[in-house]
Amino acid sequence: MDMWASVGPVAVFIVLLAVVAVLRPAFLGGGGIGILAIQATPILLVAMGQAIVLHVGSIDLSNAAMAVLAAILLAKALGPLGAPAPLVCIAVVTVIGAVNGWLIAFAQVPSFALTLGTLGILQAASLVISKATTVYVTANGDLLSPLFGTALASLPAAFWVGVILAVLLWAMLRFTQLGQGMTAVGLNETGALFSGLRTRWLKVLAFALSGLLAGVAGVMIIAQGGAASTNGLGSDLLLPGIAAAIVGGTAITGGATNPVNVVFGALTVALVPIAAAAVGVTPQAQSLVYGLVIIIAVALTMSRSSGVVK
Amino acid sequence: MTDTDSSVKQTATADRAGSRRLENPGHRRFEWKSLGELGALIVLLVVFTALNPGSFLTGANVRTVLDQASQPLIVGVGATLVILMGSIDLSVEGVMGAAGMTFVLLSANSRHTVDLGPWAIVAAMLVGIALGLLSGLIHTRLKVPSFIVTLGVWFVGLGIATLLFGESAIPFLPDGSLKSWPTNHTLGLPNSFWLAAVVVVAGALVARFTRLGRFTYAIGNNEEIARDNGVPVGRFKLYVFVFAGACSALAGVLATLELGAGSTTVGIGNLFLTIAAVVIGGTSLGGGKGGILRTALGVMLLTVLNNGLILTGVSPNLQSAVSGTVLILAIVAASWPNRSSLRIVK
Amino acid sequence: MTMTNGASTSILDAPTLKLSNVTKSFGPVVAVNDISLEIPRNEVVGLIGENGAGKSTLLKILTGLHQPDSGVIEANGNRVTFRRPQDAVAAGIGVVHQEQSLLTNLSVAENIAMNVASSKDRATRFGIYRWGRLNREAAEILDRIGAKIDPRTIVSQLSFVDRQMVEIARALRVDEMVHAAPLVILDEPTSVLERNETEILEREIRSLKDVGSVIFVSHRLDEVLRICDRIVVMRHGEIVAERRTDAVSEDELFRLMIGHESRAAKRPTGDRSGRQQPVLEVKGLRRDGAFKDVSLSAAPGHCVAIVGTLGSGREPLCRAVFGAEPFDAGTIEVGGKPVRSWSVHKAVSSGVAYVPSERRVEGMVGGLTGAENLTLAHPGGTRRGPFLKRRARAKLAEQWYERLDVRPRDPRMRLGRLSGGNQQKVVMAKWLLADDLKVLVLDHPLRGLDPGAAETVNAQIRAACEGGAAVLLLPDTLEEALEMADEILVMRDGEVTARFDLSIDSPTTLDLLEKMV
Amino acid sequence: STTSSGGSSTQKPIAKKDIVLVASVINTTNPYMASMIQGAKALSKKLGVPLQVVDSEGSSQTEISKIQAIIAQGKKVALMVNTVASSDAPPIVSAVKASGGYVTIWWNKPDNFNPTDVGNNFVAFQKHPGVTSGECTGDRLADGMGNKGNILALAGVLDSTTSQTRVAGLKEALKQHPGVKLLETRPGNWDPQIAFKETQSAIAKYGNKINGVWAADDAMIIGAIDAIKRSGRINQVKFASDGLYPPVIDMMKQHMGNDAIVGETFHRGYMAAAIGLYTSYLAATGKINPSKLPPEKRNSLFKLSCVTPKTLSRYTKYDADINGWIDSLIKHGPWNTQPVPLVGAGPEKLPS
Ligand SMILES: Nc1ncnc2c1ncn2[C@@H]1O[C@H](COP(=O)(O)OP(=O)(O)OP(=O)(O)O)[C@@H](O)[C@H]1O
Ligand SMILES: Nc1ncnc2c1ncn2[C@@H]1O[C@H](COP(=O)(O)OP(=O)(O)OP(=O)(O)O)[C@@H](O)[C@H]1O
Ligand SMILES: [Mg+2]
Ligand SMILES: [Mg+2]
Repeated sequence: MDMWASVGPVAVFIVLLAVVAVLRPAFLGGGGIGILAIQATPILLVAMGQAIVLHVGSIDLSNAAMAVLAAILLAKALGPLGAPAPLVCIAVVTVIGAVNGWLIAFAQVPSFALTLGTLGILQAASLVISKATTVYVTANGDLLSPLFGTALASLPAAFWVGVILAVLLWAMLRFTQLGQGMTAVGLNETGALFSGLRTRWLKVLAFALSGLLAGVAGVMIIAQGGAASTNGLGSDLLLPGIAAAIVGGTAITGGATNPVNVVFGALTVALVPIAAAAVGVTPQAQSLVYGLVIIIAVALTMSRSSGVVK
Repeated sequence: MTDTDSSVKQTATADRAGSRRLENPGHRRFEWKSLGELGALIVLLVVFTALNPGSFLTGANVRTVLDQASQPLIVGVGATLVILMGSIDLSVEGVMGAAGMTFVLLSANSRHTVDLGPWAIVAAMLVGIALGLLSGLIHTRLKVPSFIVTLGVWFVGLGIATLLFGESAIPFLPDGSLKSWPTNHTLGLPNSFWLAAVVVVAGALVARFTRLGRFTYAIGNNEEIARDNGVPVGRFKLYVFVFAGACSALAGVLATLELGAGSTTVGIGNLFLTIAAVVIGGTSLGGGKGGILRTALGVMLLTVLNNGLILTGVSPNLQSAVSGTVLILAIVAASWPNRSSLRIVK
Repeated sequence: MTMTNGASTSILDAPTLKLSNVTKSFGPVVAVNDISLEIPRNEVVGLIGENGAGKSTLLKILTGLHQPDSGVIEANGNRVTFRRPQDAVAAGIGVVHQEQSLLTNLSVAENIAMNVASSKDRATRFGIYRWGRLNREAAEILDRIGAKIDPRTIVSQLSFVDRQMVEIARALRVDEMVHAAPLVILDEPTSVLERNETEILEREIRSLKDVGSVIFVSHRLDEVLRICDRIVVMRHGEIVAERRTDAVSEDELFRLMIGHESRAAKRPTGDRSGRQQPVLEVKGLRRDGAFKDVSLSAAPGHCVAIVGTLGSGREPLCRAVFGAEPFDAGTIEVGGKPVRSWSVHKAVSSGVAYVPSERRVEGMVGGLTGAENLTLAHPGGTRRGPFLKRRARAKLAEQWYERLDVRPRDPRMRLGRLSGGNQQKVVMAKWLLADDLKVLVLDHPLRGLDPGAAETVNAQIRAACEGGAAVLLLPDTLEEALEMADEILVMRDGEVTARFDLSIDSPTTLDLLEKMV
Repeated sequence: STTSSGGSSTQKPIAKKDIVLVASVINTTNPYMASMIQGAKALSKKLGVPLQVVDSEGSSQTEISKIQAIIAQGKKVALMVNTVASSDAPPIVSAVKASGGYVTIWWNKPDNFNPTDVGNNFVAFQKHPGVTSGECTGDRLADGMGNKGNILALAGVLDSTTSQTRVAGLKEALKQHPGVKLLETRPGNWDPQIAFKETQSAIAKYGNKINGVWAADDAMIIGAIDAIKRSGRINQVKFASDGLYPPVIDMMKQHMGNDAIVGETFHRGYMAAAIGLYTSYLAATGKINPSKLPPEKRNSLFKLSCVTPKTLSRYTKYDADINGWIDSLIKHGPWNTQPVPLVGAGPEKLPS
């Protein structure tokens, strides 16, 4: 059982990929994996943030909106600020994430509801900052081009950035005091609190990390598209992000996350629509297939260690 | 958020900590809290009336608000039961789309498919029930969290609607009695609202007086203890998902009647509005606490807010921010008095 | 309450309940091993055994919560299979589980009727609740056991003790529902009860004996001897002895359970000169609605016990000392320094420790391993900077598992999987391993522990005292207070009503009781 | 961004059998999108080249990943994409370019991202001018209202340039009609359901003050008409919008509400899709060399016609014979086919 929890997401992804490869051999030959990695990158980043938040037993519905906001800010700032711009933008949404976490931890409100509210505010902020149009990178765009312009093992550098971040997060959860504290909070917040852990700050940290990763996703959006708008690329990352986290074996109840598996969760979630199109499912039936495959993938990969499933 | 088994017990601890402090426990706090929401609603009504003297508190606008509230009210009844049970139903908009499309294509419409008359409504409800059953079965049998099951069923519902829609022209309902039924008045209020009111009252009665309702609360409190107390948890979860599917389907039919045409996105905007309303109403997302009438109040609050913002001329770019801020203020205000160093909220 | 015997003469000879060769395993753990047992009518059977002996598991089999791997159960002479809890209820078996199993968001009446509501149509008709009838019936049964609880109250508003009374009322209800002789199972019902509630319960058990039978589990051997007719001793999933109450002594029971003689607890032996600077000093502490004007001080090695009835405010006081609850006035000094903006985190880092009574929720993180739980509060040498030293941690954990005799001796096992007593040992160890432990706050540290485990834990408390920590103890019993403490504070309605310095005074339990009520 | 410097890297013509036509649409249920699919299918049949349709399901992410999945299958694509958001254009173009395919974008692209900067693989950007559309329908609406009264305008998704140019056109037109006042512009998100609710709210707010409703496309006017009907004022309110969707044709033919629909524009999804696809196809097969094309053929504005109830019949004839129109497209080329010939060069200028 524990064994399956650690290899399930990889297995599901490989099986799905094998199905596509058999039905459409050209997919693998034509650089399909590289394309898949490009698509999976923003999903992965948002999903990892979501996974960390799920890990402490909360949820963040605002992280995709943060990614878009970061992208819009970056599109505006890259020209004037140059190289520091991505860092500034990531910092801004990290702070927003921390504020989310702070309100959740200290005003003691349910994260689902609070981040639903923040989602609305962030959308408005994006609209106002972008003046409700598409914002283009005017200069210094080539600063980010290596992210998707260079490849390693035929996968874009951006994807490897995601993988490295996943490994770092994994190491943090596994090898640090902080990570163990977060696990404790996700498993039993009261117990963690009574052991003297600063549970509320650990939650703030989780949300700040979610913001940070959303910010990195925003950078990727600009690196990929060179432009951003409120309803454009990135605006629909929320649900794929949650799905990827859970397909990656993250327990929605908290305390069980493997960021490295989230990489495969993101790859799976990105593969489903591509695979459906490649295999020749009619466009009309594709969302139906998407829904079913996500359910099946989660049914196969989720850890059922805690008795009650909500 | 959804809680684990252990955190359900944590809630119990929090309760205990709360009761330790209360001089006179019982229902007093409960009532204060719902008065708070009622108060907020009244404040909104007063503010908007003052800002829009000629247009807000008019018969026409009241009817508009009630009409616009009708779909989320109906959806809210099912959503509340699901959330009371400690689960969540994200499939609302998909189910509405599938049911609405079924209804159009089985009614007299511009595509001249088939006309089953009132049976079209029955068929649409059956589609909703089937999708609810699908969610419930996968959730209870395969033990997949409701969050992800209903997320998937959302897409399945949209897919069904899209497939039914096919590639032909938009199917329109003919102008006539059926299509105009929702906005026609009875006793001065739109029929759509009366329908929603009936569903809300029925839902509240179910929650208070039937095994289905009481078991829903029991399961939401602690699934394992409920099971140990002889509640057939799986079966009743299934019923609740089916009930919620039926509510969404009914809302889908109503939305389709109002639009007068088939649209896959007929349910658009209902999911987050309803969940926000459930939360603002004070139903706990962890399950076990809250009620349908509270959700109804939450829906009215949000609908009045949206309507008022439009009437007041707030820029559409800012409207989502205003609604979001109100949501945050409402939940912070609601939980502020309960804050304590030991309280756990997910 | 008499039963018409005429209808059931034919089965009168058959025991109420008979188990033959029942076995139940959880993975590698054989919790119940080939047990055969008879519960005759009109008898109270005591079931004792150390933590993890398999008592609760056996009882859960009898109430349909667990299905046995093998074996036969007969009720009133007929073979039965309990697939669900309702099956057991229908066969006349009512139960109070070890862990409270009330639905806290529902009313008392609903909880009492829950099993009925889900099986028979007494309280509901066509799925519709008959609230009036529910409330009336609940009121009757609550009245019978002397509980003054409004059946319409939501359970979460009740105190722990009242909840226990509701559980008991629910268990007793089975005798109204069935025509055969009822069997009422009580799994450690008294561990959370105060003295007078326990008395009421004893009275109820005796009257139940007239119509049916009772299985009673407790770790308080005196209680078992007082209440039961016959005592069954379990060890490692098996029945190792069966004695009639009149033919057995407390010492013998102890030996049967644990396998060795009791080493009577004695007072901690720290330096108790009283001249030393107090390590905990509480002055005029007040919390509106909970306690007021409480002052106490404890020197290193000193054990202060606080006794009081329900609502005496001693629990909130302890939690305030630990920073888990706020206080409105007064000061707390730890190690000579007054605390400011006190919180659990600060308390822990200034060397205050707290073993809460609600272990599973507050005391531990069940999903983490034993080793992880051990080092959660004071990682000490098991980390380097922000990083964990996993090997050092494993070694430390093994040492403590050895020292406290935690079974199974596998610190990599999730703590939630251990039995209550073993969990409690780990929870104690989590605090004891701190380098600089100043104050140890113990809220019913022995609750639910078997005498053997209790001895181990007591020894650890003494060790902590010797190491220079002050102990603030909320004992299970007055005897425990007299045995362990250097000073006893009696609290009533949030105020200290008496202080006994045991180096000077030697109060009796009666003296204490007098000030409590 | 990932696009490298432009220039005219000449690439060998691709054999017809190696080409796959790809039409990417925002969804499959909007009538305009359905029409685009129709046009793509008709062209595919006529050319004898296989077609793949991409349904973006309203999501940039889905759009890009599906297009890339098709590219990954190894065939050379001749692509027409109606982008979900203008910011999608650069990643799509760069993916197509990397694979050696050809793409023509319809409706949305970033202003500073031009085919000539990319090279031959980004064949062209094409659209019907939004300002003209807004001016045309605004003008007709004002006339239809007798040059006095108040208008409610329903825009598309807030950050859509197509919607913004059409609204700008409307405002420009209203300058000539001082008696007509624009009450408010509300976002209808291209969605009949949202337009319906917005109109309902506006009716509550302005009541009988609304004399005309303008929408950025017909999907929204359908919702608005329904809301007005329900308020019982269908005979007092005039409508104008863009796209002449089949349901709107029916309403116009039935003279709904005394010819309540006073202004429409004529342009067709099937025409746009076929023109776009055919442009890409011509480049792919080497029949045209994009780098040699004049600017207006790389960044193109195609004609749209104003329609009134009186002139309706002039346009409905095309829909009855889509294959015939495709024949004429193949005969006259992408830029010269009636009723949608090339009329100018982009980028479209907003009225000051
Ligand atoms: N659900 C379960 N899964 C796995 N192991 C279990 C489970 N329930 C009990 N056990 C194990 O079975 C054994 C017997 O446990 P049980 O709870 O019956 O002991 P007990 O005699 O009631 O102890 P206590 O006095 O502490 O209540 C223990 O080793 C325990 O860890
Ligand atoms: N001021 C008060 N007003 C109302 N109820 C109170 C008050 N103080 C205590 N109670 C009730 O008494 C219950 C137990 O109180 P408390 O925890 O102080 O008792 P205790 O002496 O610590 O009991 P134990 O022996 O179980 O540790 C609480 O749950 C609460 O409902
Ligand atoms: Mg037990
Ligand atoms: Mg207490």
